Amino acid sequence: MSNGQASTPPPAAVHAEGVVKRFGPTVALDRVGITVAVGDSHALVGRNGAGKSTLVSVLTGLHAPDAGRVAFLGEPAPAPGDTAAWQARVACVYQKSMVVPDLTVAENLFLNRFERGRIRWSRLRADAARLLAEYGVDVDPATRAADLTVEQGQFVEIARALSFGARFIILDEPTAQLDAAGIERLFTKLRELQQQGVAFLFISHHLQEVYDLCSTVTVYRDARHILTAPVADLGKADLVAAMTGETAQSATTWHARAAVAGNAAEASAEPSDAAVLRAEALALEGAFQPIDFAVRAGEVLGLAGATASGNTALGETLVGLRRATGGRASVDGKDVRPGSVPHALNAGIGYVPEDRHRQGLVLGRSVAENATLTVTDQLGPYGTVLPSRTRAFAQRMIDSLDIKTSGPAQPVSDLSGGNQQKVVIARALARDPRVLVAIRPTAGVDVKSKDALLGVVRGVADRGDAAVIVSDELDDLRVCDRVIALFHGRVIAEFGSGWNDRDLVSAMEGLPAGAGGDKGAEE
Amino acid sequence: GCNRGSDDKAGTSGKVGIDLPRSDSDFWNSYNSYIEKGVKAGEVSALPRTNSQNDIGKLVANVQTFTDQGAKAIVMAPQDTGAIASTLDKLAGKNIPVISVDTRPDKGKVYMVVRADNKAYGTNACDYLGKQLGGKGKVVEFEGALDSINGRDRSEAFASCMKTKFPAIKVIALATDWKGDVASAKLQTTLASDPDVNGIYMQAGGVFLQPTLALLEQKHLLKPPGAPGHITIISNDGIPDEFKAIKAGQIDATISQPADLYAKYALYYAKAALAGQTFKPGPTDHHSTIVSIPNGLEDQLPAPLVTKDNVDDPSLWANQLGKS
Amino acid sequence: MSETTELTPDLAVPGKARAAAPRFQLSRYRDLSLIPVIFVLGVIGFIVSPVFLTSDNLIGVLQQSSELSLLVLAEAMILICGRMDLSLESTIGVAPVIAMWLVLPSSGPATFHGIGLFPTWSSIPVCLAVGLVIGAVNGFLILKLRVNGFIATLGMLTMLRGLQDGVAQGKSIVAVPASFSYLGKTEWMGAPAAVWICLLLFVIGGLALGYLRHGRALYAIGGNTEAARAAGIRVDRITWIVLALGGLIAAFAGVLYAGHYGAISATQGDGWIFQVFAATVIGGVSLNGGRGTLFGALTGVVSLQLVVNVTTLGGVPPLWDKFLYGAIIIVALIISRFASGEKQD
Amino acid sequence: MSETTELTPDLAVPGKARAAAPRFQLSRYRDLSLIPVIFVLGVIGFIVSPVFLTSDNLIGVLQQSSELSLLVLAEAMILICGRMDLSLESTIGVAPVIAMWLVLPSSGPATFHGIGLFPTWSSIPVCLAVGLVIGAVNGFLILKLRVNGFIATLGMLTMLRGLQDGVAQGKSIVAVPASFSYLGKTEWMGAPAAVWICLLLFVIGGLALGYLRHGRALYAIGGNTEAARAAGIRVDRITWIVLALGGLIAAFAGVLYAGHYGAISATQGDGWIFQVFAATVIGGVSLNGGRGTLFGALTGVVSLQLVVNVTTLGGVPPLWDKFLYGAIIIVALIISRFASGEKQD
Ligand SMILES: Nc1ncnc2c1ncn2[C@@H]1O[C@H](COP(=O)(O)OP(=O)(O)OP(=O)(O)O)[C@@H](O)[C@H]1O
Ligand SMILES: Nc1ncnc2c1ncn2[C@@H]1O[C@H](COP(=O)(O)OP(=O)(O)OP(=O)(O)O)[C@@H](O)[C@H]1O
Ligand SMILES: O[C@H]1[C@H](O)[C@H](O)OC[C@H]1O
Ligand SMILES: [Mg+2]
Ligand SMILES: [Mg+2]
Repeated sequence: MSNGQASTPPPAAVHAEGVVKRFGPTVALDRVGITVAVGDSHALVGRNGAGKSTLVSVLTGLHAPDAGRVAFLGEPAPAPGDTAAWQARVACVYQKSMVVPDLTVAENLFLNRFERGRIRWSRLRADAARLLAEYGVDVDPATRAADLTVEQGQFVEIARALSFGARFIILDEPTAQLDAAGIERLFTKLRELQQQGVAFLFISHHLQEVYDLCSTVTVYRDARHILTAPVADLGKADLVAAMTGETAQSATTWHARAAVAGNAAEASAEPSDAAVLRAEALALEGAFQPIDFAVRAGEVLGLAGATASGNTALGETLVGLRRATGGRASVDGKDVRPGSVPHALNAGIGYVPEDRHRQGLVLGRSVAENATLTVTDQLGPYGTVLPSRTRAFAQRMIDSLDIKTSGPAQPVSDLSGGNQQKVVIARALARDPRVLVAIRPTAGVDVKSKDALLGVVRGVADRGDAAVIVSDELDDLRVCDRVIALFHGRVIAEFGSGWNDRDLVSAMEGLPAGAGGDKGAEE
Repeated sequence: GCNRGSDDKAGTSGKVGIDLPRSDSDFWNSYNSYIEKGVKAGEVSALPRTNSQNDIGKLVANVQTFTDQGAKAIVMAPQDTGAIASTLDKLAGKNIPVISVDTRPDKGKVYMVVRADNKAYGTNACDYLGKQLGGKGKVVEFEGALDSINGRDRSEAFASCMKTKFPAIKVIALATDWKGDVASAKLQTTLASDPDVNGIYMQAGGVFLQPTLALLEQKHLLKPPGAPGHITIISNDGIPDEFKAIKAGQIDATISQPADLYAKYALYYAKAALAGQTFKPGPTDHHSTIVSIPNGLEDQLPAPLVTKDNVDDPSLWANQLGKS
Repeated sequence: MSETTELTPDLAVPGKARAAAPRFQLSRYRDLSLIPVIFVLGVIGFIVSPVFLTSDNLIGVLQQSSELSLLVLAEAMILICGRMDLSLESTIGVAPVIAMWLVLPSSGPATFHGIGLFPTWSSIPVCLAVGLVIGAVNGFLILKLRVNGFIATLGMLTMLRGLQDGVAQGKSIVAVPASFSYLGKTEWMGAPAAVWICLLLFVIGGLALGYLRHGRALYAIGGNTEAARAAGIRVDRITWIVLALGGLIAAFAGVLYAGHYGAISATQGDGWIFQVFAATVIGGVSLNGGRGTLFGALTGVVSLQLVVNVTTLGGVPPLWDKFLYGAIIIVALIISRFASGEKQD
Repeated sequence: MSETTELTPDLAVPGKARAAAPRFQLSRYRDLSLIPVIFVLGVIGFIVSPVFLTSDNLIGVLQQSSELSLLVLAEAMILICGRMDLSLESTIGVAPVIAMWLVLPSSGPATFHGIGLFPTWSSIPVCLAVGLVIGAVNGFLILKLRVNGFIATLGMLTMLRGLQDGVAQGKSIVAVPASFSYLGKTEWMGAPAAVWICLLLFVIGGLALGYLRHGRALYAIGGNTEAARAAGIRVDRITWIVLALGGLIAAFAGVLYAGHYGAISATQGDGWIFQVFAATVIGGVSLNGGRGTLFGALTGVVSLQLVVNVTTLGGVPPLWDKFLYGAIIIVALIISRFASGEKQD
């Protein structure tokens, strides 16, 4: 059923064909096309670096294609630079943050579409408050965008794009930064718009979302168009096969450990009793209450929690980015000096930060440099860093994590989002950590890579070390042997490996369910 | 400016390298044009002039290109009198005589210093003001840059003269960095706090004159000499605009720093040096005195006081500008 | 003036946002962080000399700030828009000189001769046009050739000063047309016209930046160029206009300067750019773009000029004057940093 | 020298990375983008004067660059690390003066009297220590008090120059100890010692930044401070060390200056900071941190000094000299921008 673009029935919301886009030697789009029918919800999927975001920038006029045509409702696309005309045809939530950090939320929402004449700020704020309320976003429109949480910022962008009243809307991984409740709110809104006949181009690495929301799906791979088909006709396995180019194996997202227990019988089967990482009454005022836990060798611990649960802060405290206000943490029985990343590193704690752009990567520098940032003391004698060893080390990382790059010397800024994330993970693994602390390690990562990355985390435990995953994504948490759920800074429940989605989700939302919950919320 | 192979026009006497110190002040621009005139008139044969823009590093670099190009004598006006020492040593080692204009290097051999006695500017200004004010009153002094030898000489001489001869005159010294707008701002403030100021000494008319006149005019304080409330003003430099102001009764006096003679005798001594002439301390044939200084000789050119009485004297350089 | 317009809306934060309110207000106070500094300087001035608080003295301070404040106005807009222009310090000198060259007759008693291409009465418009062209050239270098703005405008700074030296033969031009020097020296309602004009321009600029779509665009461009472009703002065009406008304002500062100091000085503006940056940044405008207000920048100029005023009144010995000036800038910076409660990066 | 060390590893890119090679090399050429400029200047120099290519002249150019190049070395490291220090131009003057004040006897025939706290032979170490302290104070302001680094070091620039004026009474100090002036005036192997020393320091610095763990850290810190911190780099400590080291290097430049010019000039370094930035940035170091090499910065200094040399040899009329200098900088900037093929932002 890949005739979506072959026949030419009534004019499509957008129709692109033969689009080519190169960045230097990289071909990001190689004669691809896409057709989104009026009122259709069209998913675009593909692995990291497949060219999805590049297509988005072509379809929204940010980049002029090197070749090819784009048409909206049968009319050729506006001239590059005629932004007003583009905006009348298409609205977009970009993968990259497009807020202006120093401006207020209200101003960001209405940027460049103020009423004529002078701007009436109080009215603008009122409008903004109304708009935000529609999405259940509880922020003051006068807040600076820089002070928003990642999730709030994402909703501001979504609200802005949807409020244009455009009949065609592009969403490039809008859910990557949202928790379950947020995604639900977003989907409710999108369905509402669908009913009004708005067309969507929806990009996500959560294939389930594609099935939940979309009717048609297009797959890109390596800058090429692979197929376009009704979602209903395409099984998940076939979809993954189309994306990866490998014939369908069972999609082995790291489902509950039980599923793989069969072959993981060795080291991991019997986690030794010796705790590798131990937290005793560890607390950070204003973020989380005193908490005790231990992670044994061979074990992966999940710290689940939605927005403001304190799980991120807990993760950052463990790795020394924040100084605990009480209690202590130890690795292999030795105390870790609080509030010092170098000490945490030397104690054997590796770290995958939450936001790769802020804390993960030095964008202007090469893949090799970024991947070896934590091991510069191991790349040569007497404090030297030898380029040959750096390259070799990085090349190993590139190979083992399957990072899509032209080589160790490529600046990370040129990689696609998912591949950038792999570089961050490479950096954390470089030191062979005794404990790996990963905060939302698969944000923005494609299915196959996600599999691989979680496999990597699992592998850390399987070779006899320990891992902690801080996340609210169920897929991430499936790798864990044990999950502790936090809510507003307190442990609300703890699960063994047999948890079911509903229980965990409701725990994260503050409702301790019966199954497996040893501790409930007291209030 | 292609000078390839343009050697040896001046025969045995050789070429002179002339560095001009700056091109952003009326005084120095006059000097520069007198030098050009002199060179065109064939006083000496010179390499293309360079300009060190008040930067001693540039001066040293320029001197090196002069010697690379085979200069046999060098004329300079080092605005920093300390940091030229090793350059002078080097030139002495190569037997290249140096004529220093306007400033006297602290160290290092010079063939001749051509300058007016800057200490005398300060003392003359003090004497004049003291007399005009009858030994009492309040005087504002615009000091030049603190790191300039000329500014320092003028400041020190003025201060010590005031202290010994006119102790009843209060001096308000203002640092200006040779900047007219800074001087104007500080004078404005001072006039607010001390409305009874009745004298001003500006160390360089070339920079301070117009801003001061503009401010006084705005404050309605430009009263002709003799009128009540007149502020007695004495300046240094002696540029044409100062003469105009004297004639108009806006300022009282200036000290004519002889830009023409600076240029004339710079070239004169350069020529003499090439010819191997030597000089001795004592009076000269041009109404000046050569004095002995530790590192050479100094021809102290006269720097006459100019008032309403002699402002039309045709021998003053500012009155010759534009003629001939 | 723009102070109140900036503040009132913020005080009217709806009850809903209680939690965020304190933080938010602090970050807004950034623009007011020099108020305590000005207050401290005022107290010191008052202690040092009873003259300090006289209107004569304070008006004097404003007048002395006027030309600098215009460069600060221009630089603040350019910085907010995420660019910088060092050449303003030369534009203030070269634009009037070129204007004189274009309007003054080619012969006559004056020491400076032009080519008399335009009538004398047009000297101010011609001067402004020259400034505009200079700003546009900066824009061309930065936006079309995409060379580094810092170095390009630094090169322009040197080149334009050299052009002034060359055209004016290194001389100050004293005989300027009366129409040219009028604005810089006349008084309106008991204060120099220049002071009124500067205040007016700051108010207009402040309102434009605060309440007009194109004014707000500067903040968006400086804060996140890509987001601005995605929001449909014509980034390059607006940036170019701002740079050209900056040149025009600097040229106008040159007009005021010539009237104020009675001549187009050969060193007019020389070395000012540091002061311009100091005033702008100390006043809360970010060097990285997207942040700050004209009101803040204005408090920056006034603070700097007050320091000069207070040290002059205090009779600081000339040899230690510069030391004290530098020390006070650092102290002021520290006060304003702790007053605003924000780290400055 | 650092040229080859920077280049060889890149040429040895393993076969795998073929596809990216062109792009990769282009971005690396950024550090070499001044080579065509230097070449063009060389050709012009040769046409203009037969003296240009004499070793005397070329060694002269290097010697004249030596003190400036050290400030550029210091500033390049600081910029790569994401900070800036304007006060270097005053440190080069004030550090030697304070050292003299500390070591020279309190009486005697010389015009400048100190307090004789340390023995005379220790004048160089004392001077370096003073530079270190100044750099550390900058670090304190920027890293501990978290005030804006541009303004803080601008304040320091003014304050330190004022301190020099105050301590030295505005005079140049001519009678410096022989040990102090030795390095700046002696010759080794036919070239001034200062030239050898500067080259050596650039090579050491280049190697450290390229091949030492702590040197590499500067790029990470300047490129993304938070990422560097999360990767376990002690950001504040290293930044502080770099700032202090910058002060020390500037003080050392002051030592060379004193020997080179035969005195500690009262205006030593005055106004150099623009040149320092021009050389550094034109040489490919980013003002935003994380990018550039010392070799590039060195080509920046040499280019600027060659422009001066060529215009001097060419006998440009003094009044147009500055104009030409500025114009050439802009042209050089444009050439280097198109030679590297990269937009500069
Ligand atoms: N500005 C750029 N400069 C150079 N290369 C780029 C640029 N933008 C994208 N690329 C390259 O183009 C290719 C496609 O990137 P794109 O961002 O479109 O991928 P994507 O499908 O959106 O991936 P992801 O799922 O990770 O977001 C990648 O190889 C990327 O490295
Ligand atoms: N150092 C701190 N001091 C005071 N409050 C803090 C600190 N760190 C975090 N908080 C607050 O504690 C709460 C929990 O923060 P945390 O970052 O852990 O949330 P989170 O669950 O990870 O949210 P998200 O999913 O949006 O990242 C937040 O309200 C945050 O503002
Ligand atoms: O040295 C000074 C010169 O004598 C003149 O007075 O102008 C200012 C200074 O350059
Ligand atoms: Mg993408
Ligand atoms: Mg979280």
